[in-house]
Amino acid sequence: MANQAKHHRTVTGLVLGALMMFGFGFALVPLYDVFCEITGLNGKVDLVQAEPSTFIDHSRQVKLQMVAVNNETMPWRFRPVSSMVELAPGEMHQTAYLARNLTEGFMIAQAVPSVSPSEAAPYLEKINCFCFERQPLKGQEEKEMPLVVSISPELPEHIHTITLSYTLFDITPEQKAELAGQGRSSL
Amino acid sequence: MNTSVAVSHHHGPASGISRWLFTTNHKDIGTLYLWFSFLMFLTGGCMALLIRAELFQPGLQLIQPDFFNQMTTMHGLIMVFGAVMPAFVGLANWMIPLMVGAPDMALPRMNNWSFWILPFAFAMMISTLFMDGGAPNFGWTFYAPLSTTYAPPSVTFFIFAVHMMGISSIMGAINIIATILNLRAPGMTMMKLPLFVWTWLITAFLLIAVMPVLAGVVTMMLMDIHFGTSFFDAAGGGDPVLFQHVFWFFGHPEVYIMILPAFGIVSEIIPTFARKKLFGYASMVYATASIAVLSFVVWAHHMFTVGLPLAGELFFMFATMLIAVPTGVKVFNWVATMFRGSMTFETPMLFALAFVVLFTIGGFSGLMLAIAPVDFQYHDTYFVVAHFHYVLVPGAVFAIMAGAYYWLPKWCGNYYNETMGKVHFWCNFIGVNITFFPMHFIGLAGMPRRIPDYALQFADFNAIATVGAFIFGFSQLIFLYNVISCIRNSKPASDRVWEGSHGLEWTVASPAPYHSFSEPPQVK
Amino acid sequence: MIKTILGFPALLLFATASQAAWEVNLPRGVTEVSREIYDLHMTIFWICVAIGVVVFGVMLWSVIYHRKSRGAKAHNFHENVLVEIAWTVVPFIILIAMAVPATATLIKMYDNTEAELDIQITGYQWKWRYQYLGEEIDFFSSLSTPRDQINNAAVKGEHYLLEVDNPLVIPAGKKVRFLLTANDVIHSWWVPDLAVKKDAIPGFINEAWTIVNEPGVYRGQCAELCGKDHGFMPIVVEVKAQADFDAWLAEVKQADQDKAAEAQKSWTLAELMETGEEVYNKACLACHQANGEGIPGVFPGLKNSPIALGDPGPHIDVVLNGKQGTAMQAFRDQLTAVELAAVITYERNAWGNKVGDLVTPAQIAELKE
Amino acid sequence: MKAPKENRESPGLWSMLLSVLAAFFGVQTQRNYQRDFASGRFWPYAVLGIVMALSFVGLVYLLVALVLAQ
Repeated sequence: MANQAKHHRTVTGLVLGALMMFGFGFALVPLYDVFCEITGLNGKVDLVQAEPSTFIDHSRQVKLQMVAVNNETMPWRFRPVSSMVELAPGEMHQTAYLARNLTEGFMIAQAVPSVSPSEAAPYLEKINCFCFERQPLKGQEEKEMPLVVSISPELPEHIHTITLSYTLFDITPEQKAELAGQGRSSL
Repeated sequence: MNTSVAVSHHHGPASGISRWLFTTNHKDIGTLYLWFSFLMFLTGGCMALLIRAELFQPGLQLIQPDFFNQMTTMHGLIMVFGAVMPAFVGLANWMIPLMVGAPDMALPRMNNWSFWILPFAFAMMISTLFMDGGAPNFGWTFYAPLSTTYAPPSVTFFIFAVHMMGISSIMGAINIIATILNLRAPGMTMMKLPLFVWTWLITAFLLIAVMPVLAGVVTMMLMDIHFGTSFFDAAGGGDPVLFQHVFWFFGHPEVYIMILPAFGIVSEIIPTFARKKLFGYASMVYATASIAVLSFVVWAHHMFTVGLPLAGELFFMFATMLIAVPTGVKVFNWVATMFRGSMTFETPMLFALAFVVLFTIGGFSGLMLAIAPVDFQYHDTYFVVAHFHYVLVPGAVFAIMAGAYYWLPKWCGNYYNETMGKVHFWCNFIGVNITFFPMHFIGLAGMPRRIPDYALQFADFNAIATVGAFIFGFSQLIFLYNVISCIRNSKPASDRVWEGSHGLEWTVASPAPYHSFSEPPQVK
Repeated sequence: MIKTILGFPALLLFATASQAAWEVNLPRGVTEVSREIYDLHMTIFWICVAIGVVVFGVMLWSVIYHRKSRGAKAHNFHENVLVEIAWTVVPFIILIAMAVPATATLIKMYDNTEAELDIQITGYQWKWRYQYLGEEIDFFSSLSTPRDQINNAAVKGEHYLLEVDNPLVIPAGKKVRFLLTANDVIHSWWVPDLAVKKDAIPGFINEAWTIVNEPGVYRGQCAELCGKDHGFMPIVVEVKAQADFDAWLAEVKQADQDKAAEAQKSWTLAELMETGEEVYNKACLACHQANGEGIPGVFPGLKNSPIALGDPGPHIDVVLNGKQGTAMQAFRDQLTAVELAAVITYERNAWGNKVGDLVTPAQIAELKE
Repeated sequence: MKAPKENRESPGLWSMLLSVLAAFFGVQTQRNYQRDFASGRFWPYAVLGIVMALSFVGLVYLLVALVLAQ
């Protein structure tokens, strides 16, 4: 009767709506990344190579602090070579982070950058960064990981200090699989 | 509830268990939802009593911290998804067909299925308490990475349980929208819909819009835990704050899903007992619709301290303050309905009045929380716990109880015992306030949320809150006794039941026949 | 019915007036920001009380006078757009009036002008780590309330659950900038008196700042659920005048040098065992239990465990670097070389593990360096 | 089962916009309510509602940008 046809139309419309919202839930992920790029939300820095800028603004100096954080799974010694430097916006700065694998076994690490204040994130350009690719180290091996950064001249006036932090995560493959398998619990 | 049923010409209800397993009758399914919700309310309530018992005194007396976290998590999940939402769906299943003059819900078989998913979803969820590693212990808001990398192994069962609840809610919502839009009796135009039907129609659209997002976020968790993706794991380029954004994008409309039907119930009850039409019916309908739409743009006021940029904090502060207006003014409509009415104070009216007063107090603390700079002191303290318990316990739960007392004579054909109803109300009213009002003070004084033990300066108010919790908890047994004795043997009810009752549901007999409105009624 | 409705606003008013031991309100705090927040809080609070009194007053009036039992007849008005517009516009204006000072305070809280001192705060599962940028100071701050007080075996101290072994020390009157991050899950660093609360998120860095003029001790707690001992990782900030602060800095640096020197000293087994037991009770007892048998199936026992009895290399590696995929943390940064050597020696020679060898602090210092 | 007044042409775009705005404000007259629902078509109001919500978002964002500008 007439109702069935109407129900059919209503229900298909609503089911489609529900499926679309399910897709929208997943679409929030790329939307969030785009949103972070524009506003520098959460100090998320783009992991793509920036080309060096030409103009250097000598009218002001910006303090760039470099900080190192080990995530819980990371028994490496991880420290910036120089923890603080005064830079003119546009000037390229060459420095490095020291990493030493203190355990006996082979490990691979991934560094994740973050900038504070998050407002300054879009203006910190990484020309070369050890966070672009994974960093393997054999047991007790040590290495200097290069980092070349510059602060874009369009940095807003009221920002004087930028803190660039790197968090080191362990992504050694077999650990990742084993970790994922039994859903590690910490009581 | 074995409703004594008037003889109906063709097939009445089947007998025995198969009546309840295979029922496609909106009245039976409503009854199933209501009893299931009451069982979950008692289960979640026991967990709350365990939490309050531990917090009675400083020091660890009863349970260990990790089990305490499991209790707070399960208490939240069971109360939100097991007690409040199914209760509203139960009331909707019972009353919407009667109110719009429809013979039954649009899709009866799907209606049965959306109920029978819930007992299995909650059986699985509660069984996580007995798994090694314990039940989920990361709060009902299950923030990553505590809920992904650092979760107990039972988190996977939690994820599938949430999937099942989501599917049940979506199917329920589809059923309600199809019934309201397509099965209205002739003459029952959209303009004449009772407000309970309007609020449920809008809530159903909210459900269909946000439950899939919740399903999405738990699916992302599942992939992070088992399939090596890193949506929320910073190591692989993910971001734990992304989880909070997606969760609260679902979360804030969810809190409106839990309160709009309560607005509908109270807007049915107050006019009946004030013997006066609802004040500003059109404004109420439009305001409810606008609340639903605006509830999608304010989610990050739950995240003021996570490190949003200044522009984000300001945006969400302004948007949250602005949408407080349409929500707040509805309270004035109820007061205006009462003004110059001719009121009597039976139990449903008492619960409705307590709803208006205490929900408004919860609304005021919500307004205080909207001010971002001050929220830095309020966030994740017991002030927030007091806020959402004031809008949920005297808010949603009191409205559900008001609805139950209001329609119980229609469901089972007898009047409940009025004095026992009043005793139940006063125990609840006193218990709720003794439990949750001191939480404002200890929250302001600096006690964080979700801690099993606290510093000495919070001791006295915590003791009072625990006493209140036990009063409130055990007074529900009065309600249980009253309902059972009302079903069994008490004074038969007239068809109109209340002197001031209005609406199609009062035109059918009491108790409502198994099949009502087989021929659509004529609505003048 | 009337007594309850009347009693209610009175309770509300009484509550804020009394400042007795029954802590009922936000602390005014010791920073300009915290006082502004306190004023905002009291302003919005009084606005809500005022609206509440009006609304509940009308409702109470109606409940008393418009009763059927008093013969009130129901009037038949159910729409009056003007009244509705009025009671919508009035709250609208009140909110806008409230938004202006709130915006000013929020902008002030986000001001990132020059800070004299930067401190990196890292949240760990269930303790805080403070690193002074530019100074070689880096220490852990964990709960120092004894287990017996928590398990009600002893009388609770005055600052029960709000006391730490190494408080964070900052200079008075100077702007101090906090860089917050986390090592494992999300924590939240909150000191009510400074009105500073910011989430510490693993993989990301957040910033907060404060200027405290009055020296003193200010206590706070972790404000984001972070697992089993979320309620047991307090924060104590000691604000000292500049002179005292400099003295403290020198003293801490001196203490670090002494510790380094002490590590080179030669230690006897007895000395190591004694220190080792102390360190064991503080850091390891929670999981491996006093008898060294742990909890079967959850935490491994150390008593006659192959690692404790075997050659020291793997034993040192487990204690220093922790064990992936389990709750065993890396204690490399959390204990000094002497403490690590002592606790490992204790574990190898206690509860019947009579290995007899001792691990020297020098060995650990070289590994830990 | 539509109301007999189905065929009356639906209210103009302007009046629909006004009633959506009134909804956001939370106040509406019974008369407009009858007129809005007489048209029986639901989706123009839904679309207008979403458009108005997005413009509300834009408006508040402009306000924020203005506030931050000084």
